[in-house]
Amino acid sequence: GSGDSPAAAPKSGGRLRAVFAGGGAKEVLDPHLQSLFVDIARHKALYEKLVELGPDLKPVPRLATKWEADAQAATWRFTLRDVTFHDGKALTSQDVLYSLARIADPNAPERVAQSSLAALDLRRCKAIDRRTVELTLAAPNAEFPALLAGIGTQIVRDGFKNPAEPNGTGAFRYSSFEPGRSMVATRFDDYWDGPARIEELQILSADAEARANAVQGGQAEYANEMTATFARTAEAGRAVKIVAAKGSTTQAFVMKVDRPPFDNSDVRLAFKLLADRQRLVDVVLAGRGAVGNDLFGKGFQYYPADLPQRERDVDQAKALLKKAGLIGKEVEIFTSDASAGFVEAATLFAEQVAEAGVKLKVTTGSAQTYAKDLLTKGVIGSHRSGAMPIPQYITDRLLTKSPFNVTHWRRPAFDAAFAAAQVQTDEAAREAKYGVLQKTLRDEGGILAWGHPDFLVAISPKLQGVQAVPPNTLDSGRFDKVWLA
Amino acid sequence: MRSYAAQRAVLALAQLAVLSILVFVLTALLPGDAADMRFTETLTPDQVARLRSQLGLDEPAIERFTHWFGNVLTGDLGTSLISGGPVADIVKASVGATLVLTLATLTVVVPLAVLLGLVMGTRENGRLDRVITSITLALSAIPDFVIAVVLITLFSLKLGWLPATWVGGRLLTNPALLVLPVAVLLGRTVCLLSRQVRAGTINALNAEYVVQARRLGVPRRQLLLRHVLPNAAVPGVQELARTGDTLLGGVLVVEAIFAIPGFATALVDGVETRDVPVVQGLTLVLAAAALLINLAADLICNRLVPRTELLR
Amino acid sequence: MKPLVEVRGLSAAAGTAVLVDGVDFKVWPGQVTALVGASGSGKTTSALALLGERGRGVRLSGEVAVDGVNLLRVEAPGARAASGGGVDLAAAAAIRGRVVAYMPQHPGSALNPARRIGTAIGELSKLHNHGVDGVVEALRAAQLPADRSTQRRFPHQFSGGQRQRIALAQALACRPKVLVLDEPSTGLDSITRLQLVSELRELTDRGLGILLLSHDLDLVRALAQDVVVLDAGRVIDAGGIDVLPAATKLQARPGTTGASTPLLQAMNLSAALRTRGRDPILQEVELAVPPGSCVGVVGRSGSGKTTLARCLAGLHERHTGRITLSDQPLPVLRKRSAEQARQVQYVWQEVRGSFDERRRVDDQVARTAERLRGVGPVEAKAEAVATLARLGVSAMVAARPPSQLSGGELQRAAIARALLARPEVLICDEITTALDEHGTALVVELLSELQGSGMALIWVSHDLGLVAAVADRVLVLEAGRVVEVGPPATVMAKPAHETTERLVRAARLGRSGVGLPAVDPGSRAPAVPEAVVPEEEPPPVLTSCADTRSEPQR
Amino acid sequence: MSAPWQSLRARMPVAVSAVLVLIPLLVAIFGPFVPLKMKPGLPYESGTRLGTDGLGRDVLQLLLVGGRTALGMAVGAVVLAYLIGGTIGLVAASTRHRWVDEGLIRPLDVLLPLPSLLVISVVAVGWRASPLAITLAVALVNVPTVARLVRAAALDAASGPVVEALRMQRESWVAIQLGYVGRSVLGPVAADLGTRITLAVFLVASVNFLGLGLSPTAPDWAVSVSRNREGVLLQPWAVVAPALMLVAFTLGFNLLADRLVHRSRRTATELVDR
Ligand SMILES: Nc1ncnc2c1ncn2[C@@H]1O[C@H](COP(=O)(O)OP(=O)(O)OP(=O)(O)O)[C@@H](O)[C@H]1O
Ligand SMILES: Nc1ncnc2c1ncn2[C@@H]1O[C@H](COP(=O)(O)OP(=O)(O)OP(=O)(O)O)[C@@H](O)[C@H]1O
Ligand SMILES: [Mg+2]
Ligand SMILES: [Mg+2]
Ligand code: NI
Repeated sequence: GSGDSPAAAPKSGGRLRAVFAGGGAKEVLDPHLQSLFVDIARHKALYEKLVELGPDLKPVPRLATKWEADAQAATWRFTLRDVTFHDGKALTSQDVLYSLARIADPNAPERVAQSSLAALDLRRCKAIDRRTVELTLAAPNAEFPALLAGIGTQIVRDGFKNPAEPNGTGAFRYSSFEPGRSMVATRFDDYWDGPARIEELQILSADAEARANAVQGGQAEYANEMTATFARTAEAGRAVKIVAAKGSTTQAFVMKVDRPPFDNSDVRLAFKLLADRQRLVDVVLAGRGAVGNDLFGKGFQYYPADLPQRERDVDQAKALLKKAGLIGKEVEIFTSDASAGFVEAATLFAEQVAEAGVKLKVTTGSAQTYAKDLLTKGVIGSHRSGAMPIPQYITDRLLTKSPFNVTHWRRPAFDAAFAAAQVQTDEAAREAKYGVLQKTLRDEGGILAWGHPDFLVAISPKLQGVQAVPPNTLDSGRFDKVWLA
Repeated sequence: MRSYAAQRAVLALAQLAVLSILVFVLTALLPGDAADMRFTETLTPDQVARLRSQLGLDEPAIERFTHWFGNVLTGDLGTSLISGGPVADIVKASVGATLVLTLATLTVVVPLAVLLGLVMGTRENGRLDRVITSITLALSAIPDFVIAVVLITLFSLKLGWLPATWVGGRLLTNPALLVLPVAVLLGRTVCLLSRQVRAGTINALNAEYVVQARRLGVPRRQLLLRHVLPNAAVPGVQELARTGDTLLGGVLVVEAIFAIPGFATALVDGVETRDVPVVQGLTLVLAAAALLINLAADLICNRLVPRTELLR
Repeated sequence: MKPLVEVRGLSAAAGTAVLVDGVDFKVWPGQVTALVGASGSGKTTSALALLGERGRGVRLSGEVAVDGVNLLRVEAPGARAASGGGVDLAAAAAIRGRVVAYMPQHPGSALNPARRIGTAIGELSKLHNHGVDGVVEALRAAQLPADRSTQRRFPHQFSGGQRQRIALAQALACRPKVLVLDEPSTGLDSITRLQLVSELRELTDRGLGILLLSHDLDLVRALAQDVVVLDAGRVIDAGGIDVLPAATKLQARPGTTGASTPLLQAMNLSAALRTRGRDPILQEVELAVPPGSCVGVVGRSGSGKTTLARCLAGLHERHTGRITLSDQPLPVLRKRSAEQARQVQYVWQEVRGSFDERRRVDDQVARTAERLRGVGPVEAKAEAVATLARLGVSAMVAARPPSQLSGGELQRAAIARALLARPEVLICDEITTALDEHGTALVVELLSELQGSGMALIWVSHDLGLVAAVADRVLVLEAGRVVEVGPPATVMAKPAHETTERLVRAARLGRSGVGLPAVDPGSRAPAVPEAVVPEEEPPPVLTSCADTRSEPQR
Repeated sequence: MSAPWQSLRARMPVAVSAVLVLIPLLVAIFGPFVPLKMKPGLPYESGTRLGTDGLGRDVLQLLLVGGRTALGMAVGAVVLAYLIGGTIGLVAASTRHRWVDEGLIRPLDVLLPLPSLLVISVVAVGWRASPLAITLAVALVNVPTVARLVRAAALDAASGPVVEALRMQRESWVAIQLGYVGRSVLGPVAADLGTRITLAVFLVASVNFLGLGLSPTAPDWAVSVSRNREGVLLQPWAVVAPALMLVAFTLGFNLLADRLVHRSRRTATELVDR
């Protein structure tokens, strides 16, 4: 990563222009609506959450200095930091309660954290004092702090109504915003974590090619989400530096475990055995990533690193497929160019599967509706997931009631075991239980996670202090600690 | 003349009305709606369903259209399904950049094309004609994005003379932003136009009246400027009106490459996000512009060569 | 007096072909020199040499002295060909417009549609007269109104005749010393032609020298002092107008008043340009054509002759009234049966336009027999070749595409194309305009023969003499209405209508003893006392198309 | 100069343009049949032949396979546009019923201001990666212009005396349309075809470039250019080779069309003094 020149003393001042993938009119200023990296970065500059995620996706204190739960993990007490909003008012418990209520507002279904914080029983939440707040859960959950670190959980001022007039506790003060173009913010001198070094922050939107040109042409100092090819080209020159967060997201094929032929666990295993993961990583990720072991979140908290790496075994796969009577048959793989590398990976995987005598036909669907379509359509499809804590991933995708259960993995026993782990307040015990669940998933589940691409950021050599961390964590897209040399 | 203008105006209004129905049907044919577009890893199906009813997307299509149409008649283009802001604002915000880009391109293209066309036309099949023809043809045969990549690599990344993108730039403070996008758009338009002017010039040069003017001793310069050019310009102007659409296709590519927050990008974004009111609004404005341009072209042609037929 | 133009030993060659061979002529101030000769004899080629202009690949040699300057370069024999084709470009550029002004054969198309006539004439006037604006003067000289509103109009806002005069005004605005006029009378009706003659007379009176190229011998007789007769590029005769052949006299036919039942009949026929009778161009025409007879249709240009013919042929659909063939209603062409289509055939005024540029002429002619009479291709071709041969067009010529035929040949091919249908009624629209005497005779001969076997003819022409000689009845049209009908002899001798009278009188242009009317042609009062015609004898009327001794070269 | 040399010089431009068109055309047609298998390598290797592309595929092999869609879609769209638009134009021009003409042309007038960009993006978004859908869309946006062009050209021919004469001879409608009107329209059509094909090639290429068209793994030339342009500095051939094919085709085609149009028109420039 970068920031590896500790000799240079941090300098103050200057303007930082950071370019992110744009979302056009979709871009918003309301911190509770965000879904794009660019929104997250903008909101991170202006607002803060109670809890953030560390580089291993483990909750770390932010506006809450500490928290403790009761034995059932049902009632949580958060102690707030002594900070002020941009308008000079101090942060109070009331602000936290207002923010949570605003997120949960049933009349605003687009508030993103609504479902992850659904367990919160707002009527029983209360302010203990100005700086202590007690939050009660309808369903006990030992991972609750991580949920408060999720997307769209920023703390706003009590009575905050107009998103066009942002007022947060973040390191930068809002000055202007044009959706699809830019947001400009200036240093907030009273920031509790020490004022930012840069004077002005511009967070701009542009697509991949424009980001590359901007950072290479000196029109931006920071470019988010770069491609491996760009990294390879850029590293040959001296104009930009690449900051790579190792294996921070997950690329997978997902098989629906309730549909033939993947309702047969032999077939699922056979497909897992057929994937030439190294080649997929080498070609689709241009070598910038780690091979996957059919599990989400390599390197994150609770990841069972002791499980053996699955290796390619065409002969065994053939035997399994023969048993299932699938040799010579055709299976359709549903993909789309909704995300970079989907179609490429599917095409390449089809070639690998063909070696075992099964034809995998690549079908490309509409990019915009792909996320929704994948839930219902096809038997095997392309899938990627951003960085999030492993328990949250399981909650979202692998339980009977999960809203994004793309593999149709619905097992009451699994649900029950997971629920039991969730109320376990002892972290080590919880980790052990998660380990068992993940082993089951790796062996029987429908997820064929073949790789974990690096998250690549291009920066101008002038820019110092950028951390190589996965997205959605505290230090990603964070600009109050960086400086321009 | 007046009745002609009135006729055109009525026709144009009818066209716009039919067009908006067409656009509505087209967008309705697309899979998914604006609410679906929010379905990512963050909004659950339940949230999406509530959002849909809040946006009124569960109403029948006919109802939505009549509602929208009624509003348009009162001058209200509606609100975006995605950002919630007024469509008029989105149109206004995106029109500017594209307009500047197009106008800048045309200010370079038109004189250049006329000059090249005249030079080629007067030297039909001469060496100069062939050289210019080959160069413009070759230029126009290279895809926009290839030209863009080459220009950016050379002038921005290698030489550092010109900004490579509009990201973070302001046109008002940095007019140099226009140079590369215009250069990219230039090639094909100049080729198309100059070829029309060339053809017009050749036709005019062979016309009996030019031959006769020469016989009556009109000198060459005067001949070209006063006799040949107005007649040669007619196909050029008509082509120019037609070029608008072609140009827009190029503008989209240019907008994408240079990160210009313009019209074409907004349109494609609107389609991708199924933001029907925005697509409708943008198309309406665009179609109105196209109709105006065509009308203007007809009138200009009629002014240049009065006997050009107005209707048909 | 010194000649303005002196051409000596002018030759023009294209490759090995010699187009013009050693031509000499002079143009004197205040006088008219005429170049006459058959089509393709080299008139235009010679005249254009006065401007230093030449066709593609043509080389000029000899001496063309204009205003004392030789436009042609004298080259040593065997020297390498210079780029100008023998022309001294600088010298030529210096005399164009200023000394010699040329008016081409179809002056209408020589006007720039994009420019107001005042501007266009003004430009030329200033160019050649050091900035002096002579627009008004030029327009007056060309007998056009010279007010501002006229000057601000565009060429398309004038009638064909006016356009011709605008072109003349343009040439005059240059104030040249020599005016070259190439076939100025083609397609003019006799009255307009007469006006032209008086305009030209006035110009020569002011000292202008004119070179007139024409096949219209009456026009030449009326104007020229010197005549040069060309044939195949060579001067075969030169001198005064007496070198011209004597005017042929055609006798007007007494005509028939026979009350036999008409074959083709039109009743209360009206036609319009637009739907629902708006812009009428033909009104309440009555016409009856008995079998074996010939009806001549005459009238001023734009009076509706072609429209009438096209209505009968079924080509002009916007008409009302009744048209019958053998008492059966005759619908428009689209709805005619094959038999009806065969029975009524039409020969176009614009012959060249009615042939497909891409197919051989004989093939196109033969198709009529194939499609309308079901004759096999081979016989049809033979028949086509035979008919063309009778009209004087050789099989070799007919095997070419239309662009390689002269106007006269093509006109005859069009007649053959119609005749191959063995029609009952043949409608001819100005079918002899491009023909010389010999060709006209061949056509008339064949048509009267067919008439004898029962074919009816409708003959549209501005050539009163010819119509009088071939028709049984003559119909005079004026502004879309029939103003006079009668046997030719009566119509020619005792014109009942004023228009007829003016047409007849004007047609006697160039006849000895007929002076030129010193009149405003627009005035209604007849101003020529000599025009009083003996009552008894049908007046001999000259054909306006009478020409030379040799066949066209093609 | 000797005569053979002169005639060779005169034919040079035609020969050059023909070669320019033929190379991509032949590659597009016969390329897929060339047996040429190479083991896939790593992305952007510049080994033997033309190296590999971003997916480690052999560029030469892609080149051979990728012409079909690149040229096929554009040429197909233009052919289709001419089939539909041309027929509409011919019928509208030759009909004697005003209402038929109006009924055919007015609806197209409505379509004319419809931005082709919108149609294409709608089709591309709705029926992603379907070559047929894109071809149809590109054809569709071209239909109104083609119809108007053909109609105008045909109207010129159809209203002239030649057609009247042919009808006087009772030639059949089809014979008149194909034998005369159609042929008269060929001149303007040839002139139009050059630019229209170029524009169609670019429209298709732009759509692919913007990620709206074919699947990103398709071996299509335009897709290759757009996909591999990122790695152009690593392995230029993956971009340059397919781009050259496209350029050669459009350039050659335009030059050829130019010659054809030139041939079919008689020139009188000799009157212009140089
Ligand atoms: N560029 C040329 N190349 C070859 N032959 C030519 C060329 N121009 C004219 N001719 C031929 O030269 C001859 C004379 O042509 P010219 O136009 O002078 O005839 P003309 O007497 O004016 O005939 P018309 O009465 O038909 O106008 C014709 O046979 C013609 O075919
Ligand atoms: N398409 C048209 N548009 C406008 N006016 C027309 C058209 N066709 C004919 N006319 C007008 O109709 C009138 C009759 O035309 P027509 O062709 O029948 O005359 P004509 O007697 O044959 O004349 P000419 O002797 O010059 O051939 C003319 O005044 C002419 O200007
Ligand atoms: Mg002549
Ligand atoms: Mg007529
Ligand atoms: Ni005559």
